[in-house]
Amino acid sequence: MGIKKEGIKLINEDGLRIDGRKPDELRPIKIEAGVLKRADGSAYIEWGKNKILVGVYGPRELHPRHLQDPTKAKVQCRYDMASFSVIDRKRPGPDRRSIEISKIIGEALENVIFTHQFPRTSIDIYIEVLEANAGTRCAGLTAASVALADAGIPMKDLIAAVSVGKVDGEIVLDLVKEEDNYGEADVPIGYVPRTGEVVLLQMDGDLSYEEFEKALNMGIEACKKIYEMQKDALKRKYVKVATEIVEEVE
Amino acid sequence: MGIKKEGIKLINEDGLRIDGRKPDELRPIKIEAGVLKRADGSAYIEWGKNKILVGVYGPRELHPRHLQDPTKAKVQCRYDMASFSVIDRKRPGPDRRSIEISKIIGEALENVIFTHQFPRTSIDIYIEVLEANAGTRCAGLTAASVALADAGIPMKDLIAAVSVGKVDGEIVLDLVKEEDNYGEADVPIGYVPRTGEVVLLQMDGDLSYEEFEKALNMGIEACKKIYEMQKDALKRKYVKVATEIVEEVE
Amino acid sequence: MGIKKEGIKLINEDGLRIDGRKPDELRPIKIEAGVLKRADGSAYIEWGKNKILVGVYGPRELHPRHLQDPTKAKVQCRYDMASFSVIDRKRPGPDRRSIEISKIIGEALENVIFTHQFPRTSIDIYIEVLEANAGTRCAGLTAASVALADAGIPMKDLIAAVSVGKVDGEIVLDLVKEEDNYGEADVPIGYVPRTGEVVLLQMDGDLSYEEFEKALNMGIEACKKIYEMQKDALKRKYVKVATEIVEEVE
Amino acid sequence: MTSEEIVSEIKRDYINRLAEVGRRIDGRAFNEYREIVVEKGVISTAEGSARVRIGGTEVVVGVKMDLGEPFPDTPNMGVLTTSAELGPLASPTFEAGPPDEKAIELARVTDRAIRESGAIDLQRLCIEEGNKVWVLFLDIYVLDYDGNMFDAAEYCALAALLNTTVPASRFDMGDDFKLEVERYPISMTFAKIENSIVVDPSLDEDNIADARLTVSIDEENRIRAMQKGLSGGFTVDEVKKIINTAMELAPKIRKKIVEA
Amino acid sequence: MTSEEIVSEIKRDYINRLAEVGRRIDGRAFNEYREIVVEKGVISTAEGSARVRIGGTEVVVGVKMDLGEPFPDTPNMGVLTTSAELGPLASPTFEAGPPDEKAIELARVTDRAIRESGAIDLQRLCIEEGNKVWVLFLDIYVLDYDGNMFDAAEYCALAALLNTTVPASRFDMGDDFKLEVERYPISMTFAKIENSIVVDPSLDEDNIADARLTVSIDEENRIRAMQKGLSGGFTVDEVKKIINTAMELAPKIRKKIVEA
Amino acid sequence: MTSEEIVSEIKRDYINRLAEVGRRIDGRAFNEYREIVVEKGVISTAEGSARVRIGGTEVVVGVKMDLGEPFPDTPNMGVLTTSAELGPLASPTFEAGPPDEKAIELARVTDRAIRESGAIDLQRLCIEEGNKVWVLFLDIYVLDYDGNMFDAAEYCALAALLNTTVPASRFDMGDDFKLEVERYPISMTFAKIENSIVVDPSLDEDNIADARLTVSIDEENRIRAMQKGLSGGFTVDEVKKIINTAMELAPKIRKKIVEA
Repeated sequence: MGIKKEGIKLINEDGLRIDGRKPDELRPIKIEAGVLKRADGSAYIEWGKNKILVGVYGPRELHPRHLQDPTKAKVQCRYDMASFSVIDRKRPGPDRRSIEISKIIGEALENVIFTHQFPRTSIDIYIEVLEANAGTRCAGLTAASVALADAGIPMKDLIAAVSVGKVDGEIVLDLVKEEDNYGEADVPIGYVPRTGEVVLLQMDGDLSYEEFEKALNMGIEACKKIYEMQKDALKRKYVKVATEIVEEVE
Repeated sequence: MGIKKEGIKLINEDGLRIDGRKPDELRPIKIEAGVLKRADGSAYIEWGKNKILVGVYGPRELHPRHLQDPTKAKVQCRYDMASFSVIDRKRPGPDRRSIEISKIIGEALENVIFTHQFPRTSIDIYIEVLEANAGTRCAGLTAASVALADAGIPMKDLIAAVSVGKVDGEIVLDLVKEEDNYGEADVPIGYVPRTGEVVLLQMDGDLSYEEFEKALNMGIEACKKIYEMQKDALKRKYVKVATEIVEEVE
Repeated sequence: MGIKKEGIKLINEDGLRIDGRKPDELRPIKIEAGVLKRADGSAYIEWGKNKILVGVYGPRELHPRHLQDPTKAKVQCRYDMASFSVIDRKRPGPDRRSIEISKIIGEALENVIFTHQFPRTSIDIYIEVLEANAGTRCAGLTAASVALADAGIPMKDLIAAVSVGKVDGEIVLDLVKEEDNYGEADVPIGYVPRTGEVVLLQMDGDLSYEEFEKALNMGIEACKKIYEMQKDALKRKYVKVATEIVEEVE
Repeated sequence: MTSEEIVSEIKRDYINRLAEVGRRIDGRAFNEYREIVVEKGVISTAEGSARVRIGGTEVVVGVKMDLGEPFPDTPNMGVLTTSAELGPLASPTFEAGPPDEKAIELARVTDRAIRESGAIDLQRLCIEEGNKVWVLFLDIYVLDYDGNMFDAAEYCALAALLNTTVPASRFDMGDDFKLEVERYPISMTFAKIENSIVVDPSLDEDNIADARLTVSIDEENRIRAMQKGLSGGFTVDEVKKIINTAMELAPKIRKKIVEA
Repeated sequence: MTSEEIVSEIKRDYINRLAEVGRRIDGRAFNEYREIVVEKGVISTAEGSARVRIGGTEVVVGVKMDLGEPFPDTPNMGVLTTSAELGPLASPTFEAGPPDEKAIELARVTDRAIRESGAIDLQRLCIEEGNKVWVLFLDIYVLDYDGNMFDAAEYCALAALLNTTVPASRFDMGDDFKLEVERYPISMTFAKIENSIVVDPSLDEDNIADARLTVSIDEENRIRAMQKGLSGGFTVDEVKKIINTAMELAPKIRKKIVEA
Repeated sequence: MTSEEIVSEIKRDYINRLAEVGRRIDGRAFNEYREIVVEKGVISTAEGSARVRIGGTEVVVGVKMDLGEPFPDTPNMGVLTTSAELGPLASPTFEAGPPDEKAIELARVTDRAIRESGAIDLQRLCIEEGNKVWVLFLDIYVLDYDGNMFDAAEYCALAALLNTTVPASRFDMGDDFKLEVERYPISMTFAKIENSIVVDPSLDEDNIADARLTVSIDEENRIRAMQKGLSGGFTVDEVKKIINTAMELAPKIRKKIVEA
């Protein structure tokens, strides 16, 4: 959370936010599965101005061998921001922020993957943020779930994720960059609809217990909507593949 | 050795040094063995204002395997200065100075460890300097010997170490920071009392043959005193352990 | 290619270049084989002001094992410029330029080595540029071929290499530093006389098709001369060795 | 299975069976911390320092300060930089080398608890807007790792800041002055092991935990930072219960750190 | 032999037998490119950007600009810096980590095609001689690698430059203005497989190629850059034939990139 | 045991048996150096340079100079920076990569011999107190390693300094001038092999040595630097004997280096 600047109003008198959204309104989200040729599974997400590509490889043999886990697959995630994805150019390669995000996204995804079916292997998830505008970790996690499903990796469910925050004293859904910079709190949430479990949860800022409770509920409701978009994206992909197969056969 | 600044007097008219010590007097030294829970062996030393913690692990299997020596254990030492151990913050992690010191301390310790009893393993010594005030390599080596003994690693003897130097034209024992900065020579010595061998020896500055001889003798005499403190620390540890066992039994 | 500075004339009215050479004239070249004691093969080349030493090791077992190729030897080349080899000191260690040059020299050398005779091994070529004055990659490749032969590694031929360029609108052989800095094109060529194949080829600058054709022909003709010098160097080495053996026997 | 894995498996079963009957392996209650020992001012070369022990876990934090430039987007604020070193002497599983993802997470989670709570008013560390500010290095060294290093690091960081004197005179910037600490965030870490949730996990508990949640509470009972870790999940009710427990535990721990 | 190597061996034989009868594995003519798709302005945080697909190969290039100092030996010229990231999502053989020799070669070959052709007049990027210039970062991200990344990278770099607006107002340097592109170099890559030479190698062709040659041709049919790769060699006649083919192919590709 | 280890074992026995009868494997006396060859001014791009051979060991040192800022604690002194590269061409056991602990020890031991003896008066390299000084890079390249690289590096460093011209005119700082060398420290390295001590160990001797001691003596017979290496120890008498031998040997070696 940044420093609140005097005079910046993030919610207007009609209760609308700087991009015109209502407090509990998501930005437009487009998800597409199976967008890469080489990756075993992939997904592309446009979430507001965020543009993120995810490629998945695996299960594949893990090298070097002494890192193999004889009881399960190792879930390895790399979240990376392209140098041009932000206004001030980012040096290519991992920084401390992206290393932490990679860790928590990887841990969350491990929750839903049946890792014990693939001992000694790795399942590698590569998240490439091409353009960033707040909420990339949630958008990346959302897309990564779709990419894993696209790769045919057995999972107990998808993870849907969204960030909730506090802006001008109000709890609002899915922060945009200005809200993230000048708001009072940010709570990224990753949720598994089928089990009702929260598998990613961070928070920074300043929230009362009641505010946090409200944020959590708002986030989970939104995750349920995002979950439907994820399933839609996968369905479209399979319809497309099926159509292609039918066309080939004909 | 730094540049002698005009007008700085390091030995006064009574022959005493800036901290009031006589030329052949050690700073106060406190050694404690077995201070860490997880390490196989450990020691803590306060030597003047130096505060150093040593943890030892091993013998343990060495990875990767191609680094294993089929005839003996590999003695690996890492001397590290905490960022806040000096007035001008040091970047965390190894620099060229600490890499050299790690090497010569490790070589010295290899002298006294029965490495041939533990082929294919490593014995790892981690020296963490929490506060530094000249003489950390000698204090670290002294404490490392105690930590190795505390770990129950078979050794032919302990190593005691101390630095001797030349200040205002006089040979003095155990330099303090100002003496190290503005003195004329520094001779760190590591000594094995049982064999009478010098196993660590460096020197820089300007010494005649006679001065060096005097410094060497003064250092070895001091090492014999330090050796007694090392043995005391180990005895106190075993008494303490024994007492605890007795208390548990009762 | 640098920026042409106004008023700098690189070819005078007699058609001679700034060091007095004719357009198709090589700088003086001295090659010596077998100059290092430890390396399996070695060569030293002085080419104009370029001074380059090459050491070769192998075929030797490649570590770590998972990098081994079960069908052939791996040819690994490291081109390195000493910090003092250029006027503005170069930081020791590889930069992007030297990594690219290492790659293309290694690929060229792989062309002439019978790598399939030595599966699972590496053949390591270390090129150390002690003094540089344009054309080091060609001089290094030329010397590396001699060093490989000196190491007794089976090869189908040597590679001779030279750079051709365009200066003041004219195609000239073997650019010197000023020509490289202020010229209009640079074409390094590596050539295998026995097969007539070009195995190293780069170009930057501005050439018409006809100019390029002229440059390529001029380069290949020069490579044939360099090839003779390479063979001479190897002959001198064997004569020297043979003489020593005879002398020892007598 | 290696013998280590077998031991871990047996321990896991044992801890789980104990949990079913409401007990922990070291006899503590589910919401009970091990002994916390706080010592301030342990390093005289540092601007501020502290040593904290929670059970067998030991952390030292040193504060160093230097002059520097502000970040372009916060020209009137000092710079806070937090690092963590998981010393290889602290655990057989910690390796020497640059900070890995575990060390980076520890540093960033501690940093957020301090920064987001406004523990330090960085504007007070501005000397000349846009040009010269104090840079505060908060360096965490984990020396003995016996479980729950997140809380030990955060308490130690807070204690070190409470002990800090800005070394103005050394930089010809006037008299030295005490760093003011504005907020007292307290982090509390909970581990979920099968169906039970325990605070301040011991090493054995840390090793087998399914999920981890760290919550930072300030002195006005407001939530200032959270971090979930590991692959397990929490239900919404579990999250709420954890926050409630944290709010109960925080004041006593805060008192211990402030008054040390 | 691993199964992978056996497949590769079989594929190699198959491709070679096809070549003998004048055919390629995907039915293309020897001098035929796969479909090239160019899209400009895909990243709004970048000063300029483009996405290029050649068959299944996909590259995104973003241009970022900043103020900086010129190099001492070119005090009146802006700075062009080219990097390439072979994203690990793009191929099972690409590994995460700092650019390896493949990525460095890609960046340097693309850089030379742009720089040596004078595509950008770096003197126009000088603001104050010897003191202040524009630094132009040309960052290439390979996202899907299906053969021939050299050409995809170069087309994408050129397209991104054609799309670039210098963000002068953000740096209080007056109004934004379009970056002028002075030359339109087009790189074309040829692979030699046994005795046949094909343009725009597909992944299978790239994998078994003996030698590779990339040639950059500008709009006046002049050669601006070349790079030979791999251990195979080319005869002089082959080199000449490649350049001639490149000169034939360039205009159509250039049109597609400029007009996209 | 690998065959290499067996050879090493056999060699060790052989060398030890020779030592018992007062002989070395290459026929030298215990206090005898191999042939030392010194050549100055071998690199024209360097401010100063030298090549030194001791037997089959070969080292090149180049001096480069640049303008820079002094260290804050020595505002009136130039900066001396010493690095060492153990080129992978010099030995099958040297690996490419950043300097490892062996290279760092070599650089630091050489640096101390030069620096602590006052060979260079760094105050003369100060141009403007606190602001501008000469930075002298002393870069050691080991090109062929046949034992005793410590002495070869130190002689070569000293010879390169004796050959150095400060390139003032290149930096618009007036006329070039010879660097003055104030002291002539000579390092001599001794190896202890079982009970015998030899000077200038050959490769075989280096490989099996139990302990190593390097002593630097200046032209007034004063000790300026020492470094013990390896895990073996020296008795006090051995140390004294080594210093005495070094004092005997130094003048002749010094003469060779100065006059080369």
